[in-house]
Amino acid sequence: MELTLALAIGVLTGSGVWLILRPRTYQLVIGLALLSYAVNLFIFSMGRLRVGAAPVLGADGAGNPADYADPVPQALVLTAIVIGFATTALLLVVLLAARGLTGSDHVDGRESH
Amino acid sequence: MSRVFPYPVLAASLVLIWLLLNSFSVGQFLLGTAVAVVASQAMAALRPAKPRLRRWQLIPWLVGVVVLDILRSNVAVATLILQGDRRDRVSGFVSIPLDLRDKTGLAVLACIVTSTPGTAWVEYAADSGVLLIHVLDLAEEDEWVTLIKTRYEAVLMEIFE
Amino acid sequence: MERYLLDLIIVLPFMACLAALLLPTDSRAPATWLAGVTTLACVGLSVLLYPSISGGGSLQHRIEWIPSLGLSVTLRMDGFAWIFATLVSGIGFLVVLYSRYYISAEDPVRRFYFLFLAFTGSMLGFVLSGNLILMVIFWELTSILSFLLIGYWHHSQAARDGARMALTVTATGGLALLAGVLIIGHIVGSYDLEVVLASGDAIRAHQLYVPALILVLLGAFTKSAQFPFHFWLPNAMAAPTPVSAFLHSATLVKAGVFLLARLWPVLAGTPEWFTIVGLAGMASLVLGAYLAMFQQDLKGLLAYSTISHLGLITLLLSLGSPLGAVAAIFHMLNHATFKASLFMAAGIIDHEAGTRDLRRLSGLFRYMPITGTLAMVASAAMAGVPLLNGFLSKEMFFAEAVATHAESWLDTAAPYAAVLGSAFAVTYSIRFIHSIFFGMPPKSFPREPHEPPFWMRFPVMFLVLACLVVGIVPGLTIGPFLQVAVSSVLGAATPQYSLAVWHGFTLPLAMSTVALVGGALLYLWAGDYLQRAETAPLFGRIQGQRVFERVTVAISWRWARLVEEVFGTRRLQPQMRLLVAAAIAAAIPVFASGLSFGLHGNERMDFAFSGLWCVGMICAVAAAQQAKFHRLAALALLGGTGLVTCLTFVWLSAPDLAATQLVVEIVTTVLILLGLRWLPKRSEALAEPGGTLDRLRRFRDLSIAVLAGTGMTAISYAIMTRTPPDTIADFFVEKAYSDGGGRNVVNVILVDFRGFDTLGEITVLGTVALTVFALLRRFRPAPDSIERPEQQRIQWSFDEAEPGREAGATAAEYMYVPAVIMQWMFPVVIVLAAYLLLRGHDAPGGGFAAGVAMAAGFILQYMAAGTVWVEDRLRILPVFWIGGGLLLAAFTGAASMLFGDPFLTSYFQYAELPLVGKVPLASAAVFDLGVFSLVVGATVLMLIAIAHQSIRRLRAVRHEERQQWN
Amino acid sequence: MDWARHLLIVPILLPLVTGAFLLLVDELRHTTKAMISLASTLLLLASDIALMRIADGVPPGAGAMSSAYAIADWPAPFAIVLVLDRLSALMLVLTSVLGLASLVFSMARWQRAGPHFHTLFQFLLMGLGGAFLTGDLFNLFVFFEVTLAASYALLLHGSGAFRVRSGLHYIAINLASSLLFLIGVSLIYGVAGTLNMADLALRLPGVPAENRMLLEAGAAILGVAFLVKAGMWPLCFWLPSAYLAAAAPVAAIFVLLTKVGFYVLLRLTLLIFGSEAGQLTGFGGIVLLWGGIATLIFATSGVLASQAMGRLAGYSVLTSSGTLLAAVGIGDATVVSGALFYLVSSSLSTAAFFMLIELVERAREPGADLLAVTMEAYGDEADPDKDAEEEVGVVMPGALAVLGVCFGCVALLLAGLPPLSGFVAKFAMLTGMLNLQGLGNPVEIPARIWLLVALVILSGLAALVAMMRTGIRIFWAPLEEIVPRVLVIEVAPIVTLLALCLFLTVGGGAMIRYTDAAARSLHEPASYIQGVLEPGASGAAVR
Amino acid sequence: MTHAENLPVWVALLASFFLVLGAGLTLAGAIGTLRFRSFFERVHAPTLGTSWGTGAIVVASIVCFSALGSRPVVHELLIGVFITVTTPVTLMLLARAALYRERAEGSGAVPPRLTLRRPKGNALQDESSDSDR
Amino acid sequence: MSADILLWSVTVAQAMLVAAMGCNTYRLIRGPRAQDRVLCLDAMYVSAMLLVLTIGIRTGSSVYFEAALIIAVLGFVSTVALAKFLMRGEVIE
Ligand code: NA
Ligand code: NA
Repeated sequence: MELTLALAIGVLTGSGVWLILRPRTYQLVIGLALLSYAVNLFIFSMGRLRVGAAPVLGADGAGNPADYADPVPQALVLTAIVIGFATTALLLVVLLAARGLTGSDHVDGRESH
Repeated sequence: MSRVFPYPVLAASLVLIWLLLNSFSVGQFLLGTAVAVVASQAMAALRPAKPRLRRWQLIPWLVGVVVLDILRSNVAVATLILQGDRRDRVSGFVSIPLDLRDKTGLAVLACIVTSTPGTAWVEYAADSGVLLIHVLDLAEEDEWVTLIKTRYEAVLMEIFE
Repeated sequence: MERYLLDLIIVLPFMACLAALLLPTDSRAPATWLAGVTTLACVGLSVLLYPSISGGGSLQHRIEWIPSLGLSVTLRMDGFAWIFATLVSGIGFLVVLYSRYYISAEDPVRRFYFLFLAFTGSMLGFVLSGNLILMVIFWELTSILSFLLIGYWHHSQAARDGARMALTVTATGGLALLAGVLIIGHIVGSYDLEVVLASGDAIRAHQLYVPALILVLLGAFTKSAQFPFHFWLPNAMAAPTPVSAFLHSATLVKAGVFLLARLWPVLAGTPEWFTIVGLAGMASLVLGAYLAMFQQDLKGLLAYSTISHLGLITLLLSLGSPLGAVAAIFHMLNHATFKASLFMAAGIIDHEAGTRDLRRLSGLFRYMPITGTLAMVASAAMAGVPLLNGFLSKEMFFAEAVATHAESWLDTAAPYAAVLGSAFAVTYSIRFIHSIFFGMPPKSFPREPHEPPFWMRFPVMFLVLACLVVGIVPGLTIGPFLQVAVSSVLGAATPQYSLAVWHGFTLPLAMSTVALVGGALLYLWAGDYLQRAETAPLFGRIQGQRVFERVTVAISWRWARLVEEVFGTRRLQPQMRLLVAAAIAAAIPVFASGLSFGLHGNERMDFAFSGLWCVGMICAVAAAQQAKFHRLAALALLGGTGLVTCLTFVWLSAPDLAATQLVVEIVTTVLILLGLRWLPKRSEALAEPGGTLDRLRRFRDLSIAVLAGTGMTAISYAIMTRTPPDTIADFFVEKAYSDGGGRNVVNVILVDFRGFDTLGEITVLGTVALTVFALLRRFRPAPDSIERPEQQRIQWSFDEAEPGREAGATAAEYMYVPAVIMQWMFPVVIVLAAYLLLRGHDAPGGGFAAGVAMAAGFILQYMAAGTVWVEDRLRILPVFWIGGGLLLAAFTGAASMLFGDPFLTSYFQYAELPLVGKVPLASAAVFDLGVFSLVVGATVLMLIAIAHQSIRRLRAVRHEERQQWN
Repeated sequence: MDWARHLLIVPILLPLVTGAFLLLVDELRHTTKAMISLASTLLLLASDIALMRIADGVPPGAGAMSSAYAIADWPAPFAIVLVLDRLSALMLVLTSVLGLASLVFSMARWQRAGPHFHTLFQFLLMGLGGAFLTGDLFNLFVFFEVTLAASYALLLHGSGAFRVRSGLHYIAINLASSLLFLIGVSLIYGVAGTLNMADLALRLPGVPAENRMLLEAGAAILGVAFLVKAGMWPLCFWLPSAYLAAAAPVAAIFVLLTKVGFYVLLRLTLLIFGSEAGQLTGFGGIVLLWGGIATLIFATSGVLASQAMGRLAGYSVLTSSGTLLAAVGIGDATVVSGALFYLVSSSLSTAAFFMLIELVERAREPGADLLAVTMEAYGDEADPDKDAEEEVGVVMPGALAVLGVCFGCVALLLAGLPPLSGFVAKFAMLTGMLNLQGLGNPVEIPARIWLLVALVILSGLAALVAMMRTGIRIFWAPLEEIVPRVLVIEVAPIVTLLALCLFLTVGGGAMIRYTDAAARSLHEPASYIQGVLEPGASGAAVR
Repeated sequence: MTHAENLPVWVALLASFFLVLGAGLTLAGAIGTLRFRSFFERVHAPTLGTSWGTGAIVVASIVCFSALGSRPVVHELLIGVFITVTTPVTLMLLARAALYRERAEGSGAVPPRLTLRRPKGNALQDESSDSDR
Repeated sequence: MSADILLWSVTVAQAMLVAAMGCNTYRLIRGPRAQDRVLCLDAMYVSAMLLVLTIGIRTGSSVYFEAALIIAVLGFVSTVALAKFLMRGEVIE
């Protein structure tokens, strides 16, 4: 399981990095989206993996840390998701504006080579 | 009353949903009612076409029929997929002139047709009221037309018109 | 008491220059009076202070400034400083008097006097400062002010260039001086002049002596226009003559040699000093004099002569002998007097005859006999004619030149150089006089020359008189003051010397005679040639300023641009590449040291999970590969990856993450689709030809990507397989319910334990939404995406083609049935949102997921029925949702401060309601409500702002149509 | 109850509330919004100064007051703490001063160039305040994001092709570096199990050897993220264009963004990887030093090579980044103290420069002021910002002279020439570098420090040459003088900032005493850690 | 699976049956998307999953949790309902979009709009194996 | 006993559902047409929701219900948007 997730993180990172090194703004957006998946999973993995141990306490509310997955990385990921969503939206709109103003969808606003 | 609950049926079902989601308790009932009021107010703001349920007692029957039909065609399509393509199977479009005009009724019909494996709602001409569906296993074409018209459309027209 | 008078000498000029600002722009008389009185007052003050230093002691006033850095405002007046202070303020006064007539009313008089007074103040500060850093400060100030004074007539190109060159050279020197002083401070451990002067041996012995020396000398040589930094001075002659008379004779250029003399006890006496200083001095002496002969510009001639005379002083100081120092100091004063008077005379001539060109000037004596006489006497002093002050110091110079100090060729060359230099001096002095005042009567002057007003001539007269008196009875006049000055510099080493005019028939006398006669003969022989010479032979080719210009342009422009282009970029991809590379590099140590994997929880192997991620990875790679030409496909594949991510969260016990990721997923897809409408299709046809270089680039990027991926895999695997440390999480799990009042620990963290993060996070979301909104208000679609999308145009044409069907019916018909269901889902979505919001504290959900869900509900309506339809039914004011939500969250947090608890402290308790039972009431829930409100507002604002572009586009199109109609 | 202890939250809460409230005020009521924003910023300045006095231990009684503030009243390593010490207080005051200046400047025109200017501006202030105060790594990330989000908004404020293109680069790079930030923080959490800086510093020595490498990797990745913000070569190429593109008041406040990166690097290297971190001592110092040197070289050549004044100013921001980074790299208290002085001085002067540039540009081509605002405004009849051109306020008499003087002052400040604070700052740093043990007890000086000294001096020279070239071209060369329409409220902030520089020179002693104390306390992490983890003991210990 | 220890066996069997049935139908549908040759045939496949695929698994879940909590837990029904209500929207829109794209490209594989004006319905054979490429 | 039965069946079910997602992925990538991709994305959502339910059964906890519910109620929003984009080239008119 750990190995699977680690590989997944690696592949997502790889694809994302490949895309953010491309010249098209849309590729940039998709790349950053993929990267933020990878990073979210990475943060999440920092709390180690638990199956069937969701940090939601029982009716009595008594919490024995050993029985639950680490909630802190989950909280961090939640924040990261929100911020990632916001920034994706922003980048998208900026690339639309750039497309409109420069007439090109190259990240530099003009075709190189 | 009707200003608080512009759509009583809707409100009722919303409360039901709420109770299902949480738990059947007085507190949740009150809370659910409050939520339902807000939700149906929001709905009212959209001013949708208000459906009139004339013969709602037919609904359970319809549901039963549909569930069984769906189950049957599930099996049919599943076998059709799993045993591979028979060469003689032909699929195709069938156009059905509908008399049902009520939007809600049409919506329900759409749900039935779509949820039934083997038939797909493709196009409905609002002006002529003709419905175009795609049928996966087009053995006897008229059979489909009658099926839709008699088995579903008639009931729906009874319920909604 | 004296200490405050000392301060006053410096404070006065600066006060006055501030006062000058208050005067009206074109107020000549008051400004002159102000400046005159100030300078005179400074003279008076230094006269008053003479008694307190005449004993050979020094007067100090120390005001702490930055003690920890050894920087204090220490004013220190000893004999040397005193005589310079007097000289500066005295000549300053004369220059004021002179410029009263020289500066015309058209010029910005106020600015002139402002700068003049500021300069005087800085110069006085320089000579009087008792702290090396303070000295440097005033030094730089003089450079800056001289820049402004030289550029006073900045409408002329010459003035601008001259000023720029002067500042560049002198400021560079100043920075070098600063470095030198810092090193001295490092050696001595203090910047205090007294301390530094006391620790000469330590400095000379230190390994950093040579660098310090070189840096200090750089400062001195640039300032005093010593070879090879002499070239700026002639170009500075574009300055108004009073400025030249003040700066380029008595003050600014003297600062360098003053510094050399000041630090003479500390730095002098070593072979390095002897060689470097000697070379520079000798070169300047001879070269300056030589070039002076060939000048056709009156002031140019004087400028080169100044270089030569300063070279003489430098050479004297280089010798390292006390007597040499005496001579140097003496010549500083003498040169100041005659050169100032000569500049002023030159100014008068320029003023009267309207030109400074020696070739056009001639026979002026009949028009201005008095000025002529004065000029003659002054230039005689410059040439070193007996009975004038110049003669005395030059005799001393010759005496020193003859005497041997250190066995080196410099030593043997010194006498010859001295004679040669003075011979040239004689020549150019004669030429100066002869070609201006004698020869044929003037042919064409711009205007008829005549004697200037008395008060304009007065300063010249006064100075010439000084030359005479000192030259005839030195012992009675300058003697005692010189003694004080010299002893204050040399201290115990002060030698015996006599200021007599007549020492008998000595070698120096012979040398003077040779120089005088030789110079005269040279003029007789080559006078006409000099008159016609365009440039000086031999050295005419080497033109300092041209070299300077070339070097500056090369360094400060070409090289700089080269560096910027080679080591920088303005394109995004290289920057991204560097960023990733940096991150990889940062992680290298881990792998270098060998990364070990643990065994924690590694026994589990779930095939379904692996299969799931096979799907996820394939989607990711495919998305990466499709993103260029098949945007929609890439988007769908991205959705696939996101879905798998959500499932992972579910699988690995993070239901909140799953819920949130899901709603975000959905909204993001819609968002990007909304954007895609404004990004016209890319067809494979546009693919740029993939050359070998291109393929290499792609390979490089691919390997970077693979490297990054591998690194992340390794690190995350290493962490996951290690046993976790004891984390702060345990606390949260234990306290979540008992103290936080919630069962969903993650949610309790978000709204309570770390609610502060959430507050910041929603601020980010709100900010971004506002940004998107602002940006789209100014949105201008690309020309190729202004018109309706292709599909709509085709469907439009279909409708028109079909009889009895109005155009645009397809659109309506398309959503005819689906819209019904989409509308009926609206209240359901609202219920869902309410559920997620209210259950959040105990079950997965929370304000954020609820908010996005709610927003999705709104978007659904927009998709079903279109913007116009929705907006005349629902008035959503997203900005208010944002503002209200933020305020609600912030105030919920702040409320706790009313109870004296820190910000965001949460309260909860169970209220007992009739027939309802226990109802949990937590302030955190209100906070979450704020979050909800903001998220709804922000999400709706972003999506609808994009959606509105279609309407705006339509409006724009209609606008254009209207344009075409009329 | 004492309200004083809640003072720590004010720099974050006040701008937040103001910004949020301004959203409820109608967009067309510019004046109202401006006045509210202005009042709030003034209040912010006041409270920041109060905080500075507390941090500095005046009035003496206040020493007892806790300078660590546990948000939501949870015990220290678990909760998010705000920590006040001399350094953070200094940065806060600097923030509010620059904020006030650029706010006043923007009231003449820029506030109308796009919607919600004041809200976004307040959020920027909030983000900066949070970044300077927080004692929690992830919370630091959040406030970085707040700052960045607001900065994106303000950078794009007014739209226009160049602005959008540079904005795209700026955003893309900062998004990537934010991801690095996340990776770093989570990695540190995964190894050390905490997010609180003080707690982390405490746990570090106990980290088992086989995990230390991972921890270092996390820290290094974090460092890359900060270096992007601080603008270290070769991660700094986005900066000049971005600053050139930004509207004048925005660029002025942006000057602080690089300083945030520097602040965090300083804080973390000295706290976490400082003396108490066992093997990790002096982590990355060499990288910072050489990176700073490289930045300095690049920035210096950039300063010389730039024609547009905005780019010149951008490169001088880089110059100061390079200097500061190298100073952190050396890390000795004397140097750091000088560096802090330099930070203040250079921030004030570059901010003044950015605002000055716009006014000067007006003098060069008339109507530039209108262009600046309605640059490439969308030519739609529904353009909401048609009224943007019309200006409010009194026109400045004798504008050109005033601008000339200001320009001269800026030139002196950038070149580090006397009499303004630029010189004092440079002198303080150089003295620090040459006398690491303090003046009077000389120690051997390594070659790299000599190199740095030389570069610092040369960069000053380069600035002088470039500024002289520009100044002559603008103020001396033109034959007919175009007197620009310059408003008093545009000149006032510039003059104020320059006056502050003068004040810094005169009051250099006091300032250096303060920075010395700040630097010394940075070198004693123990007191910081104690102040955070047991605030009861003595909050005053956090200095 | 500790929680399932004390489940009656028949409950376990019932739940398992529905689980496998639902998953099987869904898989069958997915295979259908691979097998069918034209889009309009593929449209039918997913409905296996959305109809009884979902239904069966929902039932399984209901059975399981009711047994675990020893009380009727029926909120999973909502999932079935909502899926049934929402899927048609997607498929309708998608099918029609495909229809129009075909028409726009003038492929004969789909009936022209005129067929919808005819009073009486009739079938149009669809020979296109994969003509809509 | 019953635990084993349930575990076994859940594992099989999960394997089948993942396999289903795999099939969908094939069309998601291969297409051939955009509508095929969208169709399969929608199918994937459903399979994912069912997978969530199975996980719920497996862990015997109801905390995963919300995720499934969200897919059921809102899952179609994105596919609707995609479909509309295909049809009209514009999601919101
Ligand atoms: Na169907
Ligand atoms: Na002549």
